[in-house]
Amino acid sequence: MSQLLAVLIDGLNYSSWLFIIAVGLTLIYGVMKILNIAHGSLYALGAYTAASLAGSWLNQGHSPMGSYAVLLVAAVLVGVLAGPLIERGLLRFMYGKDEIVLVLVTYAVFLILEDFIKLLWGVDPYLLYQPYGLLGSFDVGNLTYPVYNLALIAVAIAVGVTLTWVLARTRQGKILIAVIHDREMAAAQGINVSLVYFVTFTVGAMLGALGGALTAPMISVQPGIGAETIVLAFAVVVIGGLGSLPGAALAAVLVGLVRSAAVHYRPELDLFSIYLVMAIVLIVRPKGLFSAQEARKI
Amino acid sequence: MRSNRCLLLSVQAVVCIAAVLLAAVASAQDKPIRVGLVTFLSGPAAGPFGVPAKIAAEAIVDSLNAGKVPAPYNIKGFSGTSIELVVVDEAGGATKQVTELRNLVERQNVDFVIGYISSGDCLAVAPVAEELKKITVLFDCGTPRVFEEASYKYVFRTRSHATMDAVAGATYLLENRPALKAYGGINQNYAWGQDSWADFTAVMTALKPEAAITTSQMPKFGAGQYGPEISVLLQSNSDLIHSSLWGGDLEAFMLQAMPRGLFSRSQLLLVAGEPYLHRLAGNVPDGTIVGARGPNGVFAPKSALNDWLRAIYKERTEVNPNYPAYSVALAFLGLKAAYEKARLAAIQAAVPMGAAKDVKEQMEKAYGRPPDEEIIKAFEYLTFDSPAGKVMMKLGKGHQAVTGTAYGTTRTANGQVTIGNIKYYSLERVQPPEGVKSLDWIKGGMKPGKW
Amino acid sequence: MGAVLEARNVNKNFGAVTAAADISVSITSDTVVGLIGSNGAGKTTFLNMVTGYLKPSTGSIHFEGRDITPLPPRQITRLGICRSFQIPQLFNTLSVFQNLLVGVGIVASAGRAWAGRAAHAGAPQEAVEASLERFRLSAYRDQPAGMLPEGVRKLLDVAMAMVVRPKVLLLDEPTSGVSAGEKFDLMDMVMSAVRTDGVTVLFVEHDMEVINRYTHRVLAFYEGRIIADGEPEEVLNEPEVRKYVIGEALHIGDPRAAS
Amino acid sequence: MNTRRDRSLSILALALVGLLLAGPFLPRWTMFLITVSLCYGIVVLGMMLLMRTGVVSFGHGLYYCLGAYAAGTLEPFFGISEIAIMLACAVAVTGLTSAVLALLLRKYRDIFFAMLSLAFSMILYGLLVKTSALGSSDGFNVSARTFLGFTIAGAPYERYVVFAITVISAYGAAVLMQLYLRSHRGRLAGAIRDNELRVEYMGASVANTIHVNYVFSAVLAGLGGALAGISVGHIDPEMAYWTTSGEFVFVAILSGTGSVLAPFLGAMIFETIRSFAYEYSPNTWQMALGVTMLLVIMFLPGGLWSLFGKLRRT
Repeated sequence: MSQLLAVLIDGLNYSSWLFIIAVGLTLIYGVMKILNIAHGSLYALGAYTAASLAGSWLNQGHSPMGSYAVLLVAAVLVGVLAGPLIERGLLRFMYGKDEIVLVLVTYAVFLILEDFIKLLWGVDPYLLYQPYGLLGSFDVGNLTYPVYNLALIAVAIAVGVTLTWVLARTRQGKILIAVIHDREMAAAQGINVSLVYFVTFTVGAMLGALGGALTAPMISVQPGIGAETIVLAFAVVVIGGLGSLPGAALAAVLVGLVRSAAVHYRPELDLFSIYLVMAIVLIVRPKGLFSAQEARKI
Repeated sequence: MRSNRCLLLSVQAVVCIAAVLLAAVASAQDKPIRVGLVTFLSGPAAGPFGVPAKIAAEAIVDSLNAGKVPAPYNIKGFSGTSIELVVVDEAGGATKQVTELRNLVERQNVDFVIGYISSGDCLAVAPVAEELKKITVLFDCGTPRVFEEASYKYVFRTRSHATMDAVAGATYLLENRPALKAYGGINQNYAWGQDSWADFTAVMTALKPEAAITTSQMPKFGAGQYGPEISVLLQSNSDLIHSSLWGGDLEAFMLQAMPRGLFSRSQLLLVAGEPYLHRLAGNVPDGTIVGARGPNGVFAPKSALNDWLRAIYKERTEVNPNYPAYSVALAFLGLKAAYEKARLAAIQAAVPMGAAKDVKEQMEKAYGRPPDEEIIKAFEYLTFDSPAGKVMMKLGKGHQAVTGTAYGTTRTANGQVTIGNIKYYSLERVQPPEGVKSLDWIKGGMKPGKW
Repeated sequence: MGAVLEARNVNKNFGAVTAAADISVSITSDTVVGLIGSNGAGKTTFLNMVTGYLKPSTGSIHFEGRDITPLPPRQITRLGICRSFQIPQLFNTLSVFQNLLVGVGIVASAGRAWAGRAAHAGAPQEAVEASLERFRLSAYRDQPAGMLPEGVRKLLDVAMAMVVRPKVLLLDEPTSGVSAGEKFDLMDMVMSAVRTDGVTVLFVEHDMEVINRYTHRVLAFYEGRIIADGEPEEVLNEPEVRKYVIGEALHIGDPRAAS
Repeated sequence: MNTRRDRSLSILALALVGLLLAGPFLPRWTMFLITVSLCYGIVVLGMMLLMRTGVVSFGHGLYYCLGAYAAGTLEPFFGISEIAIMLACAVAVTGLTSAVLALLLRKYRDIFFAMLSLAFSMILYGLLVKTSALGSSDGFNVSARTFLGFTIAGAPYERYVVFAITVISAYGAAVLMQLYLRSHRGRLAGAIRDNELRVEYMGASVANTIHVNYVFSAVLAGLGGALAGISVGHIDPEMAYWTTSGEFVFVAILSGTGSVLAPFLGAMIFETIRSFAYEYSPNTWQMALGVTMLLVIMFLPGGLWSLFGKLRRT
């Protein structure tokens, strides 16, 4: 029983992380139909910025609790700097190209940013461990968990709920849905599609950076974390159904639980559990868990 | 009379040849020896391994070229010829590395290659180095397979292979904790992690068969998130957790395991933990057993060479050299020793008995680079001094180095992690002798061989 | 003359919407049938069911006595039923020539699997050239289909349906998007091509003048039902048809009214 | 149009003869660079066919790796180190595997096709990394000792023989592809990419065509992988990792799908750029690749091949 509970908690911890890294990706895809590989770099940028900003914050002897605010600031900073730069500077010239070509455009951005990060931060790992333990820990059965994990779950839920609320209840959300549904029609009705893209990409970038910033205290920030993360985020988004918010949430939970169960019961499957889940889900539901109905062609 | 004329003739001939050689070689002497250095400059292995090795190599080359290395390495460069580095990124996989080795040798015309941290790359490039007939010193990869599965003429490895990490680790553990009942492991799911765990369990099974294995966690390389693994380890009631994690993965694991109290339940053995201790201060529990994959880093015996390496490395980085820095030092010094030994031998063979002293001196100055054949002959079964003590090229038909190794236990005081209770293991105890495969030797009870 | 195409008690529902309600109709070969009805009356649904794109909820469709209800479009095509589309379905990056060659090529490589009358005497290229000639598409021969003007696209779409020489040809609004003056040209081209081969033609059309001029028989659809079936003059004058399909304002002879 | 097609074949023949004759006089690193590029080119040729069909696989590393392992494991397990048998085995294994997987994949399009194929390749990667008998992530060295019975291992012309085998295989693959693309079935590729519905309505099975094209491209990937394994002398699971597959897509887009020559040219340029970028900017070679990619996408949407089209027109 206690093991089952552990599977559940470990799984949900992992799910919350997966959701945070995947939600920006699915948002961008949903609106712009771009599967953004550079999301991995934004994650890495968020992690590096957070680690170095919060690191110097703590080194200067500021309040340790303030480091959480610094993490968020880092995410916002990366979002508003890198997001517009990529969208205005590059992507807007590419709209209308094939989806696969757009994937490769973002892959090129990813490659460029990888080296950019290396030039800026070097190859030495950055360690920012203080915020992880600072909130204390709690016991479940014979296991101890840091409160930070709970906080991550809370953030994941908050992000999910906020986005759902914005989409469903606000005017901006309705505009977004109009654009998602039919870009040309939305443009014809006077919606500034270009602005919508701009905002969406910036928010998506911010979410990617947020994932990195919040992960920074749990890991050693090192070259290559973006590449590792982007494949996971891809898998989650595809399993959930591209562009679907609830899909991403459900997929994150599914993948998180499966991985946790694999580690607990069948450690040898851990290496490809996520790909097994992806293959099985796609075989059963070819367009992922939540997929938009396609309009009839003739 | 006749013999006198002969002598005269031959002296004249020698002088002529020497003059020609002098002219030819003077330019060769100006031309530095090009050494290709292949090490990770990007990817997760760059920070902990690749870049420290590169920094160390650059510092060593500068120091060699300035003739500032302690004896017996105080001759400038290699036999007076300065050294020039050509650095190549090891990232990109084995296929890429084979291509790059060919480019390095045939396009960049390097004279020697020192390189390779990844065992996969070592396995892949060794036959190519052989085909290209280019002396290649593998400096940091650990898999015993390189010389156990094949034998090479042009390929050398100046560090011990990884078997000793497991043997010494388990021995050290049982010496300090004879009552150990159960142990588990967390290792990366790729060759290094799998081999480390397989070797360790094999040694443990041989030394203490009644100790139970609780769990073997194999997260993927670069996983970064170890929540479920830590839960399993927490619940496994292991006295000890064996881990060969390194770099960012090790640091992430430690960060995540520490607040969850894993180390108050289980002792930790980090096969390759030594380089990270200064970074992990505050996140390493006391009593953690750590190794440095040889008598490197804090385990390096006190010597002038060791002081030298520490000094030149610290000058550039402000931290102590880690084991890849030591490994690269071993490669340069080993190659230098072989080169100079070969040159000496070649001069002795070339200078006729009783030749006039000035001719001999001219010859010595003039004689350029010794042929590869001679360097290889000199390198095989060579014993040389290094910052990590004596290194002997005794395995793999004289191509694979052996050293002893050491393990110690951590203690944190005043925010600094120190290593105490250091124990050295001589090579007989931790290395299989020539001709015996590592795993067979372990299973056979690790009988000390004849060296 | 026997029925070449027959629908037996065909029903089709999309949720609460009835797109076909108990349609039973039998088409004899070598006739030209016009399908009329307002938008959403079920004409295209009927074509989609005949060609296997949609499966009837109940009922069956027979071709030359054989039940083709379960077959997918490509097999139905291979039996000799071809169609064109309301919105031209072309291979936009291929040239006009290539567009037609694809169809001929499929026939050529299918060999005996092709049950239609498609066995072309000459080489595929020649069949394509003949088709280009017939539909006056030669000027556009090497242009990518995506760059063609709308009327030419329509023409090409019809040409592609006919290049494999079907037994039954289904045309979904062949003259929509074609300028008023060219409508009859287009229909003349189509009809001259098929009439010599004795092809059965069903076409959806809003222009009653076109219907009147080219059809032998008219089916009038309303809310998924066939409310009238018979000779053109007869059907077009039925009060129900005038009310639901044509609209009272229509005066035959004014092509603008029916667009 | 006819003249253009014929020219493709004659350029190929010219390249074949040219490379075979020039081989012995090339510096060895150049010869090796060409060998590896051609192996890559064979794989990208298959990618090109898939792209022409309108689907993109982010998992062709699966066949690249599988072909290499099928060829490479013959020696350690069965003592066979005959290149012809190794290549045949690679072709057979990848052909069979892809024929089965295509049953699933042919129903998918767009990003789902890409991701499902990625999942399959990552599963193979995971399996291989877990298999210590095959050297786990380190892989193992491939030994190819004979070709058609003649021992080449250790001979001075060993590299040239491998080079020649690769050149001939690349030529064969390109000619086969050219003939296929000219065939009625091959022509369907572009039609499917443009409009699947119409293809079905013209009597051809989209699924079958994708199936056949997928198997064809998989076999080419397997062949390329086996040749790469033989010429490099080492294989490892990295060949199945998604970044390898990503590189194939990368090179395919870089090359353009305009001609069967394009993939080889693209692969050659890619390998050369990568090799020199490694040398001259070891810290920023990824950036160099990324910038090249962006420039090609922005200014040469038809890939590098479209440059030739432009040249011809002017």
